[in-house]
Amino acid sequence: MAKVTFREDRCKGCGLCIQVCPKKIIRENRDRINAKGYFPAEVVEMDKCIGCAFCATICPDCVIKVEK
Amino acid sequence: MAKVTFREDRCKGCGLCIQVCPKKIIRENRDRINAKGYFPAEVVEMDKCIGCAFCATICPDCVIKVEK
Amino acid sequence: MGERLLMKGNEVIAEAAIRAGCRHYFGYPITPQTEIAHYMAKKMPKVGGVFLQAESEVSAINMVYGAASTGKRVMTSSSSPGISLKQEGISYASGAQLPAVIVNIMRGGPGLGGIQPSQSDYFQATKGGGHGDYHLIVLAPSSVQELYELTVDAFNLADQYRMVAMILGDGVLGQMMEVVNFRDEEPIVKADKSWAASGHGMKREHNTVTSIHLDPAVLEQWNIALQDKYKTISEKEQRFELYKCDDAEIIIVAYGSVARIAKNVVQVAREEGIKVGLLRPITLWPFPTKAFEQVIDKPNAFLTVEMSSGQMLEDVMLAVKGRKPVHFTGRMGGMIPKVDDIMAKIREIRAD
Amino acid sequence: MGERLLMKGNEVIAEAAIRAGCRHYFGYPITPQTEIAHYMAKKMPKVGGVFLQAESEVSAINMVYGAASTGKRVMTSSSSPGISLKQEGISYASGAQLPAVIVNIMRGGPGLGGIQPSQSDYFQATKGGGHGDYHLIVLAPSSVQELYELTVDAFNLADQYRMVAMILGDGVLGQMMEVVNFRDEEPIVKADKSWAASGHGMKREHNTVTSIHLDPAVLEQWNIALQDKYKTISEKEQRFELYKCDDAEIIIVAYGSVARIAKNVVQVAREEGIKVGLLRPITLWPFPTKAFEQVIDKPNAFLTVEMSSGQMLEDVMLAVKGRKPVHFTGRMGGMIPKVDDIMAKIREIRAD
Amino acid sequence: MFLHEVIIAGFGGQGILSAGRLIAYAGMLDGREVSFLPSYGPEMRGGTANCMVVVSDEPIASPVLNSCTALIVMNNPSLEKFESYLKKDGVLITDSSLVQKKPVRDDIRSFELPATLMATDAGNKAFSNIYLIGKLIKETGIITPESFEKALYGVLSKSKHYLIPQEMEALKAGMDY
Amino acid sequence: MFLHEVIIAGFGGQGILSAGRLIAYAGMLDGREVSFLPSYGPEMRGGTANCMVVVSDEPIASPVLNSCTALIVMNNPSLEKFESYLKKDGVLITDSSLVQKKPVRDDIRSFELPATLMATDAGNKAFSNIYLIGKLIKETGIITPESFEKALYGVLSKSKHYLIPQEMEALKAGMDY
Amino acid sequence: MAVVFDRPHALVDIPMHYCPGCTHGIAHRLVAEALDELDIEGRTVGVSSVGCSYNNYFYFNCDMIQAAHGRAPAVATGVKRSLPDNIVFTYQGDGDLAAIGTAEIVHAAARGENITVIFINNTIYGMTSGQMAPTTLLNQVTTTTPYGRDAKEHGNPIRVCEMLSTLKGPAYIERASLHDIKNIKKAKEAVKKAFKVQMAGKGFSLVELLSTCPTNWGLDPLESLDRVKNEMMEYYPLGVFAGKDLEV
Amino acid sequence: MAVVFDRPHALVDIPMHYCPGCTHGIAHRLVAEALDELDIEGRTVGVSSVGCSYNNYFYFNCDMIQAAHGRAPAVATGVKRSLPDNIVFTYQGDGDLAAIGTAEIVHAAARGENITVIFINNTIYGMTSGQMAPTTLLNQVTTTTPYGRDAKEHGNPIRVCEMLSTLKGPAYIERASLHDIKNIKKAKEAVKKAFKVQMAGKGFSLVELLSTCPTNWGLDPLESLDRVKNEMMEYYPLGVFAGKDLEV
Ligand SMILES: Cc1ncc(C[n+]2csc(CCOP(=O)(O)OP(=O)(O)O)c2C)c(N)n1
Ligand SMILES: Cc1ncc(C[n+]2csc(CCOP(=O)(O)OP(=O)(O)O)c2C)c(N)n1
Ligand code: SF4
Ligand code: SF4
Ligand code: SF4
Ligand code: SF4
Repeated sequence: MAKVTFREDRCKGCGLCIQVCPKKIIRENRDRINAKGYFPAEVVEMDKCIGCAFCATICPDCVIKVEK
Repeated sequence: MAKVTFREDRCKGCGLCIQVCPKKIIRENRDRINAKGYFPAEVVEMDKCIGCAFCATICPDCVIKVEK
Repeated sequence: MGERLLMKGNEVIAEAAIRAGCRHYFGYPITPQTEIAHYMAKKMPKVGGVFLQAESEVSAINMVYGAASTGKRVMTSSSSPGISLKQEGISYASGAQLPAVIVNIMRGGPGLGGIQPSQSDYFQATKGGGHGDYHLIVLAPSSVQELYELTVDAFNLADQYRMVAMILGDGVLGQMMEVVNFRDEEPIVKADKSWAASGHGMKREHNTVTSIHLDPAVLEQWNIALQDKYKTISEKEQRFELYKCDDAEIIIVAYGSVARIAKNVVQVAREEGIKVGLLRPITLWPFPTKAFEQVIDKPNAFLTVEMSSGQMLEDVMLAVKGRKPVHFTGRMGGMIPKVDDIMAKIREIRAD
Repeated sequence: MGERLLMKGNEVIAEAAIRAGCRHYFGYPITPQTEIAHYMAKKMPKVGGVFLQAESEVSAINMVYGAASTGKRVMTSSSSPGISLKQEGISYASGAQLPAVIVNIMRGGPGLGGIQPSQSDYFQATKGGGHGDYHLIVLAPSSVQELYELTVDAFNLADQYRMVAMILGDGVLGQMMEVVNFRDEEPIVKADKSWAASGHGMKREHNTVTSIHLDPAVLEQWNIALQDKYKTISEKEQRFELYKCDDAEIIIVAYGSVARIAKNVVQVAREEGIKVGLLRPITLWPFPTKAFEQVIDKPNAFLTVEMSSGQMLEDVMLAVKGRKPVHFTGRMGGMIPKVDDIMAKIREIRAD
Repeated sequence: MFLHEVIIAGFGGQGILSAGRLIAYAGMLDGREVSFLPSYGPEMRGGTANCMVVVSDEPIASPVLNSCTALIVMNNPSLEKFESYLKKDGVLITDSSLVQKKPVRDDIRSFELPATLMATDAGNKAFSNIYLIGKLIKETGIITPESFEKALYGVLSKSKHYLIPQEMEALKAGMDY
Repeated sequence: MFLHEVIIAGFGGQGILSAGRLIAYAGMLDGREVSFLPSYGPEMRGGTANCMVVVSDEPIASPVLNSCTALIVMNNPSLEKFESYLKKDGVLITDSSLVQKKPVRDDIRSFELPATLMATDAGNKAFSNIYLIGKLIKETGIITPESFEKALYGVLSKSKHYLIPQEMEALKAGMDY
Repeated sequence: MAVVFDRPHALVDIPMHYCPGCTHGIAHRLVAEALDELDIEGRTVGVSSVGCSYNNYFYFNCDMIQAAHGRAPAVATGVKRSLPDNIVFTYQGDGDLAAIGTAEIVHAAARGENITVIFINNTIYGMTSGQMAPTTLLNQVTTTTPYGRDAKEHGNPIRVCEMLSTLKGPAYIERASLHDIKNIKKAKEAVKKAFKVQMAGKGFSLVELLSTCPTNWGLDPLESLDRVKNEMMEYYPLGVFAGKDLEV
Repeated sequence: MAVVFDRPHALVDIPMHYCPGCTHGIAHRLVAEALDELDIEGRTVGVSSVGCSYNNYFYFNCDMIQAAHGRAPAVATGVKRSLPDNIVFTYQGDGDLAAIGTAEIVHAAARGENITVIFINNTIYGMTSGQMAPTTLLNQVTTTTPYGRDAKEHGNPIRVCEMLSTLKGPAYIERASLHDIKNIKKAKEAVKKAFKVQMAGKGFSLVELLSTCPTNWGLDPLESLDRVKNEMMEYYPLGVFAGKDLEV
């Protein structure tokens, strides 16, 4: 069981986390625009998360916290 | 038969020509001080000169002309 | 009549330089004038000219020194910190009497400061930021159209007097777009360049471009020649605009983009019934003392407005010579004076 | 009393710095002030200090910036062209409010110019050769003894006001030898350095030394704070010497080594029955306007004498404010004014 | 007197500056005096950006505005910063997909338009600024749609001309909103 | 009033500056006010060099001399340049091994000394300046030989002290010439 | 549940101003992680340069100094000579370090100045809107090479690590990349090693990080990472250029 | 009798100001001989730098420009870009070129600027009275290293040829020496080749000449030549560093 937390207001929607996630469980949330004007990333199937922290490793903006 | 001509007033008495001359026919003239305040170099036995131009090659001040 | 285009101030400078026959530009990027380089990078290859991005401002000014030594029309541009780095080179070019055009699109300082418009390099430009007794011709445009015309003039003056001419603008002027009317042909001064180092072809004595004269008596003569030249220029090349000064009780002195705001103030004030005029120096060096002589009798006071702490103020005081009170208001660090603030100052002066 | 030594001006500067607690010197060689570096190179290792020859003046001033950021007393020295290269760095240090001491032993310019004494960097030093609205405290010694005392003061003033203090000398002062009396102990001001970047040891918020404030409103506030500081200094730190001004019909204004010659002139003139006095600015910035207020009533005229084309002249005119005529005589390019020439000028003024 | 002083403000990357430039260009084509002044932030993306446009019948004294007749805002901070600039009866247009804040003044004419969402829905988020210009044209008449179209042709490089019909669609949608 | 204003001039490398420095140092040891001002040429060797020394009972206004009471010259150009500086009855000392020119003035006291040749003969060309100082002391009394000797000890590094007796020999030879 | 990844303490908890997907952010985190893991935040003084990272003094929690364009190594020298027991690093872009700052970096390296340099190579000037850098690849289009960089006209790109490693001063020089997880992890080790080299008093250390500038490259963040891998790494090979066998 | 040796035409017939035995004079003659032999005096523009040779514009008979300290390569770039068909050279000391002028020489080299650089390495600052240069050897005593140059304190001497030859720009780089007849002859060939490389449009060429400074070394002229041979050549090996196989 692992958990990732996104600080949505810090996200710039760059999509890097989405691409590196081995489980492909992150996606761009097209329904919302955060205060910075970006579509933030969000996790869709948290239970599939393996806590590899790839997303956090590549996120340039320290948006993501990973727990396991 | 070779000939070297020294422009004495240009000589700074550095002694480089004296040292490189294979015939050892150049010496410092201790009797005279030129206008720049140096003891100029002079050739003592011109007839021994072989025109190798070593003196002229090393002279930093273009004092020496060589003819052959 | 020539073309009528909506262009950015910075691009107009570049275009004007090319029209003035400048085919050599050396520069290093810095906000807010990068568009000059971008424009040159695109255009120069098309007109057979050279655009070269130097490794630094120091290198850029020395490339200018080299190109100017060959007699070519050459330009560099930068903004405040970059201009500071060029001071040694500017002093060299001035010492060697080389014609060149330097553009400073000023931003807020000191140090890295900010990138918003400012006029705080006035002293540096007019008094000499480098070492030694020298001057630059300093031109201060206040519209995009004038950026164009004065840039062309700068090349002519530089050639004519064998010296560095500087266009002193600010971020507002560099970044704003206005309509510019280009002439079909530029009035280009052909100056003698027989002094240039461009290869003598075994046909003349070798030329030397230098700023060093180790014998102080010789260096003094050289300096005296420079000072004589400066005197001539000061007599012949002062430029200024007088706007509604004839009946003005208060004359605002302002240059560059601040003069634009001052024009607004003149309108607003006159609507309020206060007779305000504007004396706008176009040459900052030579400083237009003649303008002051023309208007000195009428006004009760002068008001210098700057985007700096009061630098031109000193020249205004030197020109006014104590004959009338000289006031000051200004903003710093990239802030632009507001019409209301200037109006408040005017009311304060009148209340005195 | 301390030691009494016959020393060269340049060496005295170095010795004074060390006595003032300076343990960091960064510089690049240039005539006529190389002896400062030579002295530092010898002495610093012996007092546990750092002498580092930088790769250029640009690097030197930025090393100074780094060392000053840590709160250390630090110095660099150069001569005119080298000082021009430091202008960006000086503007940065001024913007970041860093204390540091810079020595300029001026030589003839512009450009590579010559190596003989000059005062033609007056504008650069006092008006700001770099970009932005800033000032340096500029001290102008006129004897070897004063080189010593003012160098110590420069470190104190720099620390006290968190700004750059400059010793503005010339080749005569740097090269000449005179007897200097050293104090046993220096009056060292202990300034707050809690702003320094020296490692927070996890005990406080992290400190930042910077000159950039991209928000113009913030940068303006920063500039206003600088201007306020400058105002305080201008009120509190003006220094000058008045020599036989009480009864003088003509007051010579001169600084540095020229003031020495002017003292000769005062003697010679008085022997001839002409009452001449000397107003010697010791601080060039802040310019000692108070001195002028003290003496303004008596003299018929002021005579500014400089080894430049008339730079301090402008400050003298600004101080005199048109109340009395201000004359000028000077030499340039490494030439030193002669007693006779100054006397001739004085006779000319009287004849007017 | 024909005098429009417009401020457009938002984040960098939202097309703030190109909107202003297009209006100025179109104004020139309409034969008017124009000026355009961008305020340039240091950041390439995401920083604040704004510009000032004047379109007038008279020569323009200063391009720097201390007040304006119309204001377009594309983020919250810009509304806060510039609302007070609006003259009485001035026109405020906000991109309501990004601006949650409401104007505090009631002496202005205020319009909301979810421009970014409209543009995203239509397939090109980059055109959000055009919707807002459409609304501006509608409410102020500062330029004509025809001159705007010409301005697009004048400003855009050839390779982008194929997009112009889409942009004109966006303009119309903005005008009609 | 005790006031000596001395100019020493010649080529760089002839010990012009060290001569001046030694006189100033000795003057200080005699309890007088002193100043020493070198003019430094750009060249390390062979360029012109001169210095100005003042030894006085009063504080010295300026170290820069426009005239002098004594002049030592070690090459032709220096004679030409500085002869006019000499005050009436001033002392001129020339190194006649190097200076062929003669002074044009007749209101001065002129002395010639083949110092460079004397020094070369004695084995150390570098001491030529000392001979000339000897003569200066003799003719003007600017300093005492004793203080000059002390000055040598004060100025020279320890490793050079062994030369001092030779230098004092040279001084005497100069005084006695 | 244990935290396996969170922002390092040495990175101040505020948003950064970089463009979406810009790897400056990753580089910052790596430096901050090194400061955390080596427990040196309290005695570190960082020197920011002029480039997009001009204000990273807001982001790093250690004491910071903002240096003039290109002069960070000189500033760092002044700091290190004043505080020899502190840890001093510079953070510089390729315009800053390899153009205007050439003399400063070469001489800091030649002196073997005991500082650490983090060198961000994104083959472009980011902050001033995409001009050619000394590192710009041949044919790359920038605002000042609108027709592509041409060797004859603009010269070939400079390889900083290769050039500096001809000097005797540098103790450790490595080039790493930030374009994927594996390389980010390697880059992290390199950054950490550079600091350790300094802590051990071995002298000058520099880590070049191949980075992106999506904005000025005109690519999206993902394409940008691909460009690093496919275009940059060929001309800028990764590896250790000085101090291969250095153990710290 | 035929003249077998006389001063070249390109060297103005006036005395030079250098100290007795200083090899600046030899270097000047070699340059002038190259101009003569390649018959390019009339189309050459030389750039003097700041050092003892500051005023060699008096000595060279071609058109000359005096450049600011260290900036000769930038000045030469400005000249060459203005007059691409002319021949342009700089003449620079080791303080000028390798200290203050580091950025300018590196970037002129990196650009492959089609100019020729004559680089006088005498391991010291001559003109300003003997301070340490970047090329000063370890343990060498100078006025700014009174206790000898120390690697830890002052860094190791920089080898310019080695450093520049890591760049792609330089077409030809050679180090020669002026300490004896054989080497002077080799140096002459190197200087000539450098100009030929430029004439052929091949790009940047540089010849480093190991030289003496008897005055500031505190040695007599003969001892000075010995020092070049015995001390300098070990650290500064002679040879071709770029363009070994280049035929011109
Ligand atoms: C003296 C000076 N010159 C130029 C500039 C303008 N300037 C700011 S950042 C920059 C280049 C930054 O590029 P780089 O170092 O590659 O960093 P990046 O922005 O790509 O991270 C320049 C030229 C300046 N601030 N100061
Ligand atoms: C900007 C600047 N800094 C310093 C100097 C002083 N300076 C003149 S020559 C020189 C060094 C010369 O050394 P080098 O280049 O090795 O030439 P050399 O004299 O040995 O031939 C220096 C530092 C100067 N003229 N300008
Ligand atoms: S990598 Fe970070 S900034 Fe980018 S989309 Fe993912 S969470 Fe957002
Ligand atoms: S080499 Fe030349 S200068 Fe030296 S002694 Fe011989 S002739 Fe004279
Ligand atoms: S401009 Fe480039 S380097 Fe700068 S923040 Fe944006 S992506 Fe990063
Ligand atoms: S000081 Fe040195 S380099 Fe200069 S001329 Fe004399 S010997 Fe030659």
